[in-house]
Amino acid sequence: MTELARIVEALLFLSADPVAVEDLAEAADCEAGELAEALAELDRAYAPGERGLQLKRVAGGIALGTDPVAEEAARRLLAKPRTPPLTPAQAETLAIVAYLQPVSRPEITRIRGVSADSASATLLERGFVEEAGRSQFGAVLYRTTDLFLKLFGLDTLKALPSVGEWDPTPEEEADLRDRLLRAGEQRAGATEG
Amino acid sequence: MTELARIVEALLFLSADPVAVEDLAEAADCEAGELAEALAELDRAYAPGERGLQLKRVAGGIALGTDPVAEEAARRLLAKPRTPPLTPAQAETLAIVAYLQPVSRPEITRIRGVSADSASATLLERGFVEEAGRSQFGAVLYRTTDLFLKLFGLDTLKALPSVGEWDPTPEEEADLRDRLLRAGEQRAGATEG
Amino acid sequence: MNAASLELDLDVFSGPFDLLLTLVLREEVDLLEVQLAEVVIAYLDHLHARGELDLEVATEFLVLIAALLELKSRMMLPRAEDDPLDLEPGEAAEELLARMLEARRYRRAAEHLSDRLAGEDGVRYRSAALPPALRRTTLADAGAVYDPRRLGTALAGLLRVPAQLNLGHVTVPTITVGERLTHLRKLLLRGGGCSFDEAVRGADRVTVAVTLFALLELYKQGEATWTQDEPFGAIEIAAFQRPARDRVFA
Repeated sequence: MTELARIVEALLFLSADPVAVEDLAEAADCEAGELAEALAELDRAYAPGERGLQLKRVAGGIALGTDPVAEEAARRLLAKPRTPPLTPAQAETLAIVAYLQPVSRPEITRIRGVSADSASATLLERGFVEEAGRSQFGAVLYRTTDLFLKLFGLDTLKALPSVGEWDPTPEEEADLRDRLLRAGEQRAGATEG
Repeated sequence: MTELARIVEALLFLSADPVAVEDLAEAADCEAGELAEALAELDRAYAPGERGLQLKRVAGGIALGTDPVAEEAARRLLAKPRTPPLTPAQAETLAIVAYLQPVSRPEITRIRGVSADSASATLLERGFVEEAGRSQFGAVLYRTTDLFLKLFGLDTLKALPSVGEWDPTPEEEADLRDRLLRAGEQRAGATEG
Repeated sequence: MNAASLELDLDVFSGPFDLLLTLVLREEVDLLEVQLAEVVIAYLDHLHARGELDLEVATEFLVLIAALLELKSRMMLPRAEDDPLDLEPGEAAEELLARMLEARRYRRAAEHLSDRLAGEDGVRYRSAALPPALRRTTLADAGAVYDPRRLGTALAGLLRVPAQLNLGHVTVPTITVGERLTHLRKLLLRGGGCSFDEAVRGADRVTVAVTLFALLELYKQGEATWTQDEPFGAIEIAAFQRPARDRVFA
């Protein structure tokens, strides 16, 4: 391994958060091209199945993470689950924040139809979302954090699928419309419920 | 690299402290002999000059650490004065501590209308504020530090901008603390739902 | 079973929930007259009877009832003639549909995020603290990098009290608890008892509320007691019988 690749590997080991490519180049005192070569070298060394670690592109930077092969052993050694799964309420709240950020709690509540207070408190506590100033009405606004990107394996927010992908199909929409309006009319006409 | 060596590498990567050989074997669910082989394999992979990391036998176990070749770069990346811009939540929390100190966390929460836990943790970690004993009700009190004064270019706390200069609704008689608490409670009421 | 086919038996309507929705959206039933609390209670009864909770249906019901509540509260607010919020029945239906589609969209996005998190399961990151030498800005290295005015503006923001709601359009009633106490005592003296509905017949909302306070006051002072068989049922008020005195006057 070249000295530059060794230095970059050490920097990634020390950093708790993903490191931006520019910061790596500045710290290692090298040109962007040299750094790209060093990263390519590391990519080869960390090719899938080669090592117990992986080189991940997350949250706008580069980070070292463990290979899933070690998860079971890690759970035994550290006696704690990696990232507990989200409850449905937390996942919905997080999805709304991820796609609409910055977004206020009343707005989240409006979309969900139920209060999001406890879910947002948990998301804040777990560091998935953070405050992003206040709306013109004084409500606190929320946005997702780099930790969210990191733990969900996303490089940037742009790596999320477009929200349009979750739109109900025209058939489902027609079905809903039908149930809201026409089903009622038919009932009104018939005696059978 | 064998799967066992990969698992051991991942375990050492995750552990902040040296891990005892027995703990490694138990977590990886293997015999002492198998573990010794895996460690020998790792020793070859981490031979001096090969990598940016070193496998070290230290008191009580085995640990991964960085190679001295990366020391200077690590200092440039990680030891530079860490003074990122303050988030709105941090600025609000810091202002409350600066003007009212010593002040308790529940009081900060009442004034902001939302919890200040994450912001205060960051301010503590960066050394802007420190604990200053406990209130009569047992809540931790906070005050600003000398590092805070220096980072804000202030000689003493008396050099803080006078409240009157920023006061949107000057009210000479009322105590600053009372006014902040009152405004906070009204804000909390106004932004709910 | 979906939320739409929930059977309702309300004062102004009896039939399935989706028919009620249709009629409301076509303005054949006045939303202002529908007690949405009764709809919620009917739904809870229904859940209780079934003994199980279908989350899909429950979510749909919550979104619908929340949308109805919002529509209703908008209708109850005073508004100008050309208020853009003044919805035509067709628009109201479209808005309701849009709300349900939006809720559905984010529910699916949520599933995607949960799957994604599960898919990342097994990747752990290192969270060890930096070696001590690299940890914190030292006092010696620190320079004046922040502007103290940032603290002043943050404090000013916290001192700003949100604008008060303008309640100018609400007629301020001048009814007092004392007046309603007199009124209730008069009714009780006359017949020994009466229903709450009688006590507030023809009265506006505020008077009803103040009468309730007065009733609580009578109860506290041991002058009256009341019974109500079920939630939202009729309230019967009776003068409190003091056993000893009864015997004297009997």
